[in-house]
Amino acid sequence: MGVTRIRRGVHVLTSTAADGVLVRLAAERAVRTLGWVLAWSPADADVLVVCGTPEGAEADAVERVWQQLPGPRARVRLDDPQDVSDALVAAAAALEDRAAQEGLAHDADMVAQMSTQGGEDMDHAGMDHEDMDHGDMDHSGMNHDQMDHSHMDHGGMSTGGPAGIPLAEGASKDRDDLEMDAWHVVLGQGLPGWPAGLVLRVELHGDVVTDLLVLAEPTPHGRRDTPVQAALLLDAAASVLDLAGWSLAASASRRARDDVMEGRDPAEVAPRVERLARRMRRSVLLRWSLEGPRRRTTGDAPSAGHLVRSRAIGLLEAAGSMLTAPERGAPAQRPYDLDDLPALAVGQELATLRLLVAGLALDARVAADV
Amino acid sequence: MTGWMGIAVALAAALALVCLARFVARARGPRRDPVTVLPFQSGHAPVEHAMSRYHARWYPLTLLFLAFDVEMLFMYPWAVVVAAIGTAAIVEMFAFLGVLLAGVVWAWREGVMRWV
Amino acid sequence: MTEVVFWVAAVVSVAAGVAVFRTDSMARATYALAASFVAVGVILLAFDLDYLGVIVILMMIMEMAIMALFMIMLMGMNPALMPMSMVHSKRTATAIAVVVFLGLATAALAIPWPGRSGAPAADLTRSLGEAVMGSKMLVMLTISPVLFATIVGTLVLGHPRDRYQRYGDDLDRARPDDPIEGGVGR
Amino acid sequence: MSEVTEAGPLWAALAPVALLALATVGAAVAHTQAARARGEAALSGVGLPFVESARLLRQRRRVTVAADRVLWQVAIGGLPVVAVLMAVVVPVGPVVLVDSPVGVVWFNAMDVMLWALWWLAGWGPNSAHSLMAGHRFLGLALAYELPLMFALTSPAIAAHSLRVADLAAAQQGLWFAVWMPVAFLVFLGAAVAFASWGPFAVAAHADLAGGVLAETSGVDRWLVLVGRHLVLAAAALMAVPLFLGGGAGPLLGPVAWTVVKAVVVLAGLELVAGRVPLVRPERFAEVGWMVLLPATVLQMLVAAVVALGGAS
Repeated sequence: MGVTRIRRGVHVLTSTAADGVLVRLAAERAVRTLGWVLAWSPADADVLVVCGTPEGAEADAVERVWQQLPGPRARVRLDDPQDVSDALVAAAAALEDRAAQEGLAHDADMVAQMSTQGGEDMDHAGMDHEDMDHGDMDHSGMNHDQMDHSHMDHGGMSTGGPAGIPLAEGASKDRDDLEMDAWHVVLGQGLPGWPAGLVLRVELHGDVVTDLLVLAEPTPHGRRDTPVQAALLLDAAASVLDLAGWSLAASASRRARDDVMEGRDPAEVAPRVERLARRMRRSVLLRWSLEGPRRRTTGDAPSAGHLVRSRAIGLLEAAGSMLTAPERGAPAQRPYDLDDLPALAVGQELATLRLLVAGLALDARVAADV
Repeated sequence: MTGWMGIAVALAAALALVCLARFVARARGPRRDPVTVLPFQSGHAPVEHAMSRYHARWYPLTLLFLAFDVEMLFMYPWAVVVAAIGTAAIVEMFAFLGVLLAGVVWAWREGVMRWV
Repeated sequence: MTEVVFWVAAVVSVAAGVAVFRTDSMARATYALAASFVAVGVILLAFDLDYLGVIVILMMIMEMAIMALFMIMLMGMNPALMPMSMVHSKRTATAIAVVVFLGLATAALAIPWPGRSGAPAADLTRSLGEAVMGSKMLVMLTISPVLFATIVGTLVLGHPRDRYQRYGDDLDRARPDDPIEGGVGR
Repeated sequence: MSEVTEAGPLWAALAPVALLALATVGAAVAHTQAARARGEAALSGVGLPFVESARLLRQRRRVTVAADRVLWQVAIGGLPVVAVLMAVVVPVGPVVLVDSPVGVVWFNAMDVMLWALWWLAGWGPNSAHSLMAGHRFLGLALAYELPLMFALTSPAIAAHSLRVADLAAAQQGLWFAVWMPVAFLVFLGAAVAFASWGPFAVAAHADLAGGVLAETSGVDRWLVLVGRHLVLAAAALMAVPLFLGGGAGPLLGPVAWTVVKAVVVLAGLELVAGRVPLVRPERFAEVGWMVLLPATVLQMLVAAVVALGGAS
């Protein structure tokens, strides 16, 4: 396929639907072998790879992420891990196609005109936004009094700020008795290390989480067969390591994951995984960075940082033991669950929430363990 | 003043380089004007504008910093003369710093270096 | 050359100072003020006051970066996206400003300033250090308790969690009760 | 006092290009490390800075709704400019662009400029992720800045001067890095921090979707990334006269030695990326104030006592 002529260093953003996790693994492997890079946000991306088939609100969100790529840009949708390499090569070629890129740039300008007209035509833009958000919420099965609350926020839109987006408004008194604005961030696809299908709406005071709302829960899709499950656990461990800033260890975990998916002999991969787990256990800096300076004693309440670290090490250990002794099945234990997130993350920094979510390893969740 | 001429020239040259990069990008890129987008919220419309009364959780630390930082005014000139003046200079400056460090330790006990 | 730099920096300084009051954004107001101070620092550099000029730039950028934070946090309105007025009690302020300006300008022009007698020291930073350690020692000795008092005073007023909240009324908790753990323990 | 000559304005005009060349070496080192971690061949990352530059220079710029475009652009263009200004006081062998009697303080003032620039880069886009990242940088800056100032002061005490060339000259025989290890390490750590790089990359990290880079594309992004490598290069260059004996060394000339030492330090700074986890500001604050600050004060005491011994 003419590997020598393919551009190097293309940045790829992945967006994964519920059924697309395995395709994502294949895509990330292809990205790595092409010498390409995974992007951290749409601004960073040349190519958007949509893995699986997003539906409803998720499809709208993919569309909006796509419109946020600066261009030259290309989008591919993948259902089958087999097609990945060819599709990526085609995308790289599309980046060079001047006429097509000109059209896409024109599209982006049209979209920009529509979405920023709010200043003059506020009600209309406001309605649009509300409709779209509403769509998300219908799909989410979240609880209703909080939906009312978010309605009220949107109700404020007519008095809102520029471009029809409301201004943040005063929170009730915070834990330090000050009264500042509370604001909201939606966390979902396109973020690095984010599980497929999960959408959270976070209320923040500064960067401290004060409330958490699950807008969409992922449907379990992981697979119980051991090599794939082990790869998914390695993938989750890599996400935690990336978010914790230890990117070389994350790369090692991803390479082990890709080797497993390529069908490399598990006995060869397992020692590498175990070595990585050992390095993590021993890293004083990782412990300090995630857990703080104190050694925990048995009476302590579970702290978010401690759970994240033990979970990340647990993910690697579980992957290692699945590779060495596949017959024993998945020993992975989840020390906390999606339902525990509010209790763990409220009052902590947003970064802690990101780590907690990555540690859930939701992409590896199989239907039976819900 | 003469010595600072070099700074002015380097500043101008650096600015020129930044402009050159912009010029190259304009010449090579697909479009000259930037594309306007909504801020990235994972494909959702932003709930609010991000520019808001941001609650920085470490504001007590800024107070400690501002007070301590004034001492640097004295520190640099002192550094130049300490060897010439001798023991007295060392004793005086470290007594000065000692008082401030006592303030820092007190602040630590009050939890000023923690996020509130 | 010095004159050119002076006038350019002076104009920038005043223009940036005006900009502070003409903008609708706390961030812009703060950094306009920072730019104004940087221009003042450049003027000092033009007068061969190397240390003073550089330290003014250093301190003012630092302080403005922190001031921006408080402007954004504590002003009771959106810090950037709504029209706002950066002036208060206009009439009194104008009166004071005009009187002070006229007073200073008159003094500057009317006083028969003496000519320079003798040359400045070769290394001004060194003579500043010698002054601080010698004849102006008292200043330094007073400033250290003042700064200590500033630390204690501002934190008593501004810090929301004192040690009693952290360790309980009898200070007998083994570990402080902090919302987010720190890096050194206790 | 040591003899350095001030290079003319023509050299000052070339300074940004020279620093850019040094920064390119640094970026190549960082890219090579990342590429090898991904499993690519050794040295495959050498060309990546150019590939990445070409990519970003033909990418379209992007602005967000209701962004503060003026301050955003100040931050983006300011990063490379401040990096250059940081480096102008550093003597390269016997020549220096600006032979300022307060060069150390000037360097300090420029590193403080980065407070403003990283914060503004977060403020400008009106985007949640970048705003949080900008604030987080300031939170970290409060913890590293005072130890950095003391680390800069220690060599000045030993050299009885704030002139950078005097600092280099004062290390005949024994480098300051050897007997001021605390100051040296704090300086390197602070350099990584004010470039928002490696374990201190709080302004541009994955956990906030790239932080201040979350909304930046095209030439804007290029300037920020280049600015960051330029800052690292300027800091590495400064480390040479501050702690590593300036141009002193056998065989090669002083210019070559300065460059060699700077490249080694720069490579070290670049290679720290990804090797250790992110140090979060809420953890680091107490370390900066309760560990590094007293440690650098003691370091300064040592420097003062030794300087006094040498003078009498």
